[in-house]
Amino acid sequence: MAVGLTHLLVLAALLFSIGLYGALSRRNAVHVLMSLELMANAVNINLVALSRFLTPVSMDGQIFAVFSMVVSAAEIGLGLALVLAIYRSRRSVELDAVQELRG
Amino acid sequence: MQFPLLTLIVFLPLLGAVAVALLGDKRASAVRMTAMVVAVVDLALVALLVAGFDTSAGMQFAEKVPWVPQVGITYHLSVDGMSLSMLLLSALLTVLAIVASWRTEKKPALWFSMLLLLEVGMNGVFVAMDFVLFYVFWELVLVPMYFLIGTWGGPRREYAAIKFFLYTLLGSVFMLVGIIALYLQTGTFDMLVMAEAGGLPANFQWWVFAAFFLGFAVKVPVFPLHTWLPDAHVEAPTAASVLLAGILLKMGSYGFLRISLPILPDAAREWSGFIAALAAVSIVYGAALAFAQTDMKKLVAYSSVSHMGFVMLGIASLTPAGLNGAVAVMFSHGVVTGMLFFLVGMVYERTHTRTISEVSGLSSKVPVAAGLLAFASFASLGLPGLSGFVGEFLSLLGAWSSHLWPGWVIISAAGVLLAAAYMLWLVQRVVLGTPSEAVAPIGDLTRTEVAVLMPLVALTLIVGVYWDSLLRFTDGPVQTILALMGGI
Amino acid sequence: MTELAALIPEFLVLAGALAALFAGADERRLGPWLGAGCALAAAVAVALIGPSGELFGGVMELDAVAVFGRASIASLTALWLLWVAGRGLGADRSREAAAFALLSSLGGMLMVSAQDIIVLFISLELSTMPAYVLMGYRRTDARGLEGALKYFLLSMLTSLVMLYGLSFVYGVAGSTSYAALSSAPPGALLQVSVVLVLVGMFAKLSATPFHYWTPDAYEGAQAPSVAYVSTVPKLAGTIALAQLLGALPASPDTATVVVAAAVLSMLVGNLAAFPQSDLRRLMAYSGVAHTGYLLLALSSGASGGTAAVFYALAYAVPSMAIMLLGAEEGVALDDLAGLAARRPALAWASLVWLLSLVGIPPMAGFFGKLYLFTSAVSGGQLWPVLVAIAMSVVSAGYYFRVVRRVFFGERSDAPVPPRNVPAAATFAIATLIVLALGLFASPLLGLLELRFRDVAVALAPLFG
Amino acid sequence: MTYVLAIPALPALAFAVLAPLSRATRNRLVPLAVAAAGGSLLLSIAAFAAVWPGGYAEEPAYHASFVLARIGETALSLGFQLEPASAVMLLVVTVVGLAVQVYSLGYMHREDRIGWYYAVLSLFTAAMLALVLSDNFLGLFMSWEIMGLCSFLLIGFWHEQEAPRQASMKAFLTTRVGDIGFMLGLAVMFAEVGAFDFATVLYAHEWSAEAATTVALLLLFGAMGKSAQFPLHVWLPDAMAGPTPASALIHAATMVAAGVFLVVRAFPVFEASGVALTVTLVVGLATAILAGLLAAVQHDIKKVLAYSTVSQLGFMFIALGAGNATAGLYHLVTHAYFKSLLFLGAGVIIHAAHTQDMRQMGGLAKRLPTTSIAFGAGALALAGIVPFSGFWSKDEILTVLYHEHQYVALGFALVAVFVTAFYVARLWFRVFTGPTQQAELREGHRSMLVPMVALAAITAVIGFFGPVLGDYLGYKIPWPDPLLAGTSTAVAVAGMVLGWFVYGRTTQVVNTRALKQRYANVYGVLANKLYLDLTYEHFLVRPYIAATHALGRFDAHVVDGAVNGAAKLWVRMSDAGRAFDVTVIDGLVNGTAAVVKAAGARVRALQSGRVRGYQTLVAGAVVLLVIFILVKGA
Amino acid sequence: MSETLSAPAFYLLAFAAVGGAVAMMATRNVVHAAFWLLEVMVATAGIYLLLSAEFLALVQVLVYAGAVAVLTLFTVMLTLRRREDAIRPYPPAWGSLALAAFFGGSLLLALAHFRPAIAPMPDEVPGIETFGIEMFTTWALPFEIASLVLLVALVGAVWWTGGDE
Repeated sequence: MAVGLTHLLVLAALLFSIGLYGALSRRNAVHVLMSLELMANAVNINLVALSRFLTPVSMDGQIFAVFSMVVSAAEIGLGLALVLAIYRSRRSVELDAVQELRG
Repeated sequence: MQFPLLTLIVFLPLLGAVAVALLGDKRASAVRMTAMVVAVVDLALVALLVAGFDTSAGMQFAEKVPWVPQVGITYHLSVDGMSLSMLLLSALLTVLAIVASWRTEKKPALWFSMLLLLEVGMNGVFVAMDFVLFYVFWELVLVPMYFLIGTWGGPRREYAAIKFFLYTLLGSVFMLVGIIALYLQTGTFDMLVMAEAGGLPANFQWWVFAAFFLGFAVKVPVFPLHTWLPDAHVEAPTAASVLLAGILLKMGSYGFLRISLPILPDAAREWSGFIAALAAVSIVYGAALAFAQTDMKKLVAYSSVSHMGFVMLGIASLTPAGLNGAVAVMFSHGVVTGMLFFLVGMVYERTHTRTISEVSGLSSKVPVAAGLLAFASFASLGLPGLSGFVGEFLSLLGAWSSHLWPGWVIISAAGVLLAAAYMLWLVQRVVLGTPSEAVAPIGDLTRTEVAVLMPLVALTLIVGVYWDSLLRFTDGPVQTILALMGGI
Repeated sequence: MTELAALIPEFLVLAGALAALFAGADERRLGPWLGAGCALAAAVAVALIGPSGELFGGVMELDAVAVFGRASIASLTALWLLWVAGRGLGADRSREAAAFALLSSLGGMLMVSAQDIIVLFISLELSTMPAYVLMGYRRTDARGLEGALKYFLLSMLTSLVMLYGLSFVYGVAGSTSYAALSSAPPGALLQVSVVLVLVGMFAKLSATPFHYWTPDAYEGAQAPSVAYVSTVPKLAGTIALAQLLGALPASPDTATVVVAAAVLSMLVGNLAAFPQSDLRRLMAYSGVAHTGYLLLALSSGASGGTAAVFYALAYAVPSMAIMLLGAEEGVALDDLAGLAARRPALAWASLVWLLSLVGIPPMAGFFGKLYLFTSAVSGGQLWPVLVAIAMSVVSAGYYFRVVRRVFFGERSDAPVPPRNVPAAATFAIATLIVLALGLFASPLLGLLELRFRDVAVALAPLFG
Repeated sequence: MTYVLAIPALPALAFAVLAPLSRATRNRLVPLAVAAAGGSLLLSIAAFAAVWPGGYAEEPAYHASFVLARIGETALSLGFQLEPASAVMLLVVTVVGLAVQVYSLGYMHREDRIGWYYAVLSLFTAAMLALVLSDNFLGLFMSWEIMGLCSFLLIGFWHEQEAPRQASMKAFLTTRVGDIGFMLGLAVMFAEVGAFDFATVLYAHEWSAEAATTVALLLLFGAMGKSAQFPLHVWLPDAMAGPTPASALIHAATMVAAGVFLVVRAFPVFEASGVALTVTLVVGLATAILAGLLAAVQHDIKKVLAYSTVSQLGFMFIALGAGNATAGLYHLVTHAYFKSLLFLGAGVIIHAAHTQDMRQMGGLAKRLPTTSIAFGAGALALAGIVPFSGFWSKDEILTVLYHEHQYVALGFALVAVFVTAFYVARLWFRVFTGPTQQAELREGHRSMLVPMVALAAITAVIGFFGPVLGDYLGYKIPWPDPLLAGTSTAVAVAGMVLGWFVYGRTTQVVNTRALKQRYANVYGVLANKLYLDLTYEHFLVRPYIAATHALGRFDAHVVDGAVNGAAKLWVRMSDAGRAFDVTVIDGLVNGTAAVVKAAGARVRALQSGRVRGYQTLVAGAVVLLVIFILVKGA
Repeated sequence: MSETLSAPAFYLLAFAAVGGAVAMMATRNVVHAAFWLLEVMVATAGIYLLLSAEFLALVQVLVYAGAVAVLTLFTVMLTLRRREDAIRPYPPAWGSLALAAFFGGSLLLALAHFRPAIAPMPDEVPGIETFGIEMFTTWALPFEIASLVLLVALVGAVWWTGGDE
């Protein structure tokens, strides 16, 4: 069987799901961020693959992927800063330690 | 375009309310005078309206300008005789309420501005002929009443105020659904246009009627939606009670007459049996509960439930006599119950109790107060020659000659007896007998207080003796409603 | 060049943000002042420039709704900045806050004009990211940071879900432009991806069951931040969602999802708001509830979109004002006790806002609900409307808990903040807007080209 | 003839002046009321003369009406008409009214509130006059109710005491029970005819038997309340708690007769029904006999007279039921004079003896000569002894029964005659003969004696004018049939002899106490007023009061409780709403995920605060949505 | 250019990516996880190359493998007080696993019905020039917006990590 679009989409889905699993299950905030990053990566594979097979000329997907990368990089940067700030106030990056607000 | 008299009548109190609020508590006497002048001028304008009113014509003094044309909302004010009688009552009772609460010491500016704001809503409801406008005024009434009860009321005022608010809000939001449904069906918010057009599908009418029924029945109030009323009345200050019983309750029955009947005639016919049943139950239930009360104000409050039952009975009859009777009870109840609340308030101010068993022998100690209380009681129990009889009698007449099950009419007629029972019981305990401890040191009514009551006494007598003085205004609209319903 | 001219308002806002960021010392609050000025100028510019067609090859279009959205976003931001200029943000510098708010607004303004999913996504991020910072603006406060983290994590998670959905939308439609969406071939994948996209939007609007961050984040944040974050991004998000839903191919299943979220939001928001004693938390749940109303409108077609847009504004203004009131007087409900005695004018203004939120005429909220319910009923959503109506009575219950404290509560030890003209002006303007939106809605609706009449379908089948 | 309107207007005016000023002026304005009553009398005589010689006429001699209200095409009007029946009633009312007013000058002169007393008396007179003049049922009803008010006010005149207060309320409420019937009768009438005026209702309308029966029975019910017919008579004996002159006017002569007058007015409807007449007859008979028996066991002189009134009203109903309105009206007229006379006499006696208990009286004839003569005339009239007025009218009733072949009824009526004579004798002998029990006994004041003498004169002679009156009313009243008259007189005499035998002889032959003991059951029933009051008390009043209280609790706990319960439920729901996040969704998702630590145990209400939990919830929702879409799309 | 990819290359890269991701989840040490993420990123860059997206591959390496990974590692280091903090005992998160599996499964189900219209690759593969032209004409505006996003992230990060006043 020739490798085509579907293979890539399945790959992306796998990566996204693994990332999702990590985002849901990790307790270390940084680890969660990395999992989210994995998800973003999966989406980018999706975009590039779709671009490659569906709109090879206009390259919309690639463009989209670039923006996606920029955004997730920015998000991660901001997120890491937030984690650092939290670490400074709480001396922990454990998510389960952060549950003062509720109700 | 003619002189916008109705706009002036409706919004003059708003100006007054703002002016009063701006004057502030420190200038109490100026506040009172302003409020008074505004209310009196408003009453004078209504009198002008009455004078210029042509009882042989229908809707008059119409003002109609587009408001939100995209949705077909218009600023449409107009009066017919039915509106006019209610408008007169509203303007009059506001003046009296202001006079009666002349010496309010707690936050006078707020008090008087709320009274005037209330008048805006009350006046507006009775002259608005556009649904959205109607709803605006309808809800506008809630806010000042909430504050009147919540700020100046008795010990449980906050509870009573919010109960009043939520109860009536619950009713009115369902009314809003009805309004929306009607709008979507007819493409207009204009009540008169809607009524003229007619022809709504029966099933649709039924549901919309149900929605409006909830809105209006809470306000009337009809059993079993009445439980806000005693709480509100007991906690409310006198003037608020007077306006609550005198005008606010009428808004509900007015809604039935102005909206439910002409716009939803088929549903009205279908529902009339149910309404008559509730009316009969309200009459007997209200009377029974009035009898069980130990608090004068609660007694009067429950008597309102009973009396408003006659209004609903008259409405359910869908006959000329019944509808005229309904309006007559509305008017008379406003006057008479107003009087009763004023008197109970005046007695309370002196004796500091409203417990019936603690007040007795007023007649030998304060003959004027006692005499007026007895007078009001007899008017309330429907003595012929006084206004209370007119409407109740016509309601019964209409109900009997209608399609309604006679049993409801007979039960309602029994209400006349029960009314006599609780009112006489009140008279017997409070007015008659030997003065009790609480009554011993008190003095009789002041001239101002008598002046407050005199217009009401006069109206009670005039309407009671010469029915046509009221019915000439109501008959035209009633005939119009019935004609719109396709005749009976 | 003409294309760029159409974006003058956006540039003004950006200029404001940069100016605020680099404005000198914080004492005179030059930053917020500059920002407010720029935002106001932007709003005026939006109105002057008016609608225009497609821009930049069709990635944007300034239609009437976009014009309305941009103008109201800019105005609301200006209003908020006016207050910040007056009162500041306590110990924190207001420069960055002003810049963040302006950047977020800029994102919002772009988002409402987007006609392309890339622009939508990226401007959505632009509008959201500053909001995280505003939530955790007090950077040494553990609670604020906790709220921000919750906001951040949930927002990012849902953003990625949305992005994933968008990637498939692009794949199915073969293009990123809205125009291509409506003609995308139907299929399970499209349906799924649309739902994934909706998840992202729902989370931004804090619709149940994606609202979990909202109460915690709001409670952790400073009241002025909440005042901004709970209103402007929500207004922008609503309009953007309206635009997006308008572009998506009609699908009953999509509508079902939106209605389900709407009903859940109304229920959970209103019920959970009731027992709250912290104004921020109360307003958070109330915001969830209002999102429910908005979604209800959005689920019912084109007229619903307009109604939702109107309602979003009618919600945002009083909501912002109340949170700013909380910023001045304290965020515990009991802090508001006796406000009527201390600051009567403010108390009465707050009554106007609260009544508007309850939906009592003649305030804007009532007319918002009227239009909203009308369009929803005409769209066939009768039962959700009944839920909405029942819930709006419930909402009266908790809003009146505030009213009760303001007017009937007693509190003697409360400090009265010094007179402050900009803050007072903010409240006055908010009050006037709430009243004017209600009483003089006509021009606005005209602007939105509301066509209630066209969608006023006969209800008879519903009851038949 | 507009002056007819002045007949009720004069006393009404007196009321309008006196009522507000009564307290300030005490008794200074009282002459005004008397003058008004006098004026009414003069005008009534003029009106009576104006209709002379009476007889049947198509149109009333005077008719005036004004529109009260217009309802669409229907006009409700109030009006006054003068024709023979009303003219006769005018005379009755004004004569007795003036007599009572003059008498009251003496009787009530010590009262502080005499002004108020006169005001109410005047209002009553006005209402009664308006009632007899009314040209329609609505006006009649309105005056009727106002009389009820006056009755209430006068019975409760001494309201500082408990008994009058209670009695006044009882009177008003009991008559109002009847009024419900009246009102419903009016409603049915309106539904049937669409009008209330006599001309239309009685003569222009073709009554079907059913409709006529309904209306007639309802009106009869009203009449029974007002005229104290069995079983609604219970209020009248209690009403004796009011001032005696007021009792004379209201509870003997006029108001209680209004029920009879109503039936007379509505007679064509009764005739159209037939059934209603029979009912009327039965009611009349029952009342006449039972009330007579009750009168025979009372010790309170006023109560004897009260039951006597009830009994006599029963006689009137018998006449009506037998189908002869004129006979009823005739007895009404004679009864009004002699019974008011008896009451006025009783007033003097009570003043003199300072008690109402006959057992403490005796030998008053010697001390109160004028009173005893006048009272004697009244008593003989009541007993039906020639030539006093009661004889003639009662005889007329018996004649009617005879002619109508109502022999059973005739038999019962004769029993009633016997009983009447017996208690009259009992009263007389107890009070006027035997040893004097009080030291100081003084004849009444002149203002009290003059009206009594006048009434006694009328009582003595009026019977001879029966045929003339009949002609005036348009109906032939024949001279008594010797046989029937003889029989009835014999029965009456027998009754009186029995009374003398038991009570009259100085040496007690019959031991009444032993009799009471021997027939304890019968006596008990009678002494307890047939247990009616107790029955009403136990089966109507108390259950009602209990019901109202129960309803009060019901309202407070159940109806309101339902609402409060809903509110509580709502609070719970709001808690649940907060818990919803965790319990429902969280629980659901956790059930699927089965991993979050101690999920079940940590079902605290509210948001958990755990961001991982939130993320799981969000992811769960996403999964659910996706599955939903896939299932729907598939 | 064919419509299929080189299978061996793809499977190798895919294995590297998925394996790296699994390993990232399996490790209990957060530092190791960061390195595994780096590995996935690089593998992804390879996939991009396979998909003729050279520019993206470049960006991927620069941004992710370079900047982000380093940033992440720094944060990890900064937030570890002790070496042992890096290692967490992870109980098996079956719930999360099930959710993720459901999600992935549903998506695969949806993908199964996806029948895209595959466009033929032009003979001349659009290169970085085309990309650049597209980016700075059609997508100029989003590009500017993206720069603002970065600005926000920058200022925000500075705000949060800055000052201890």
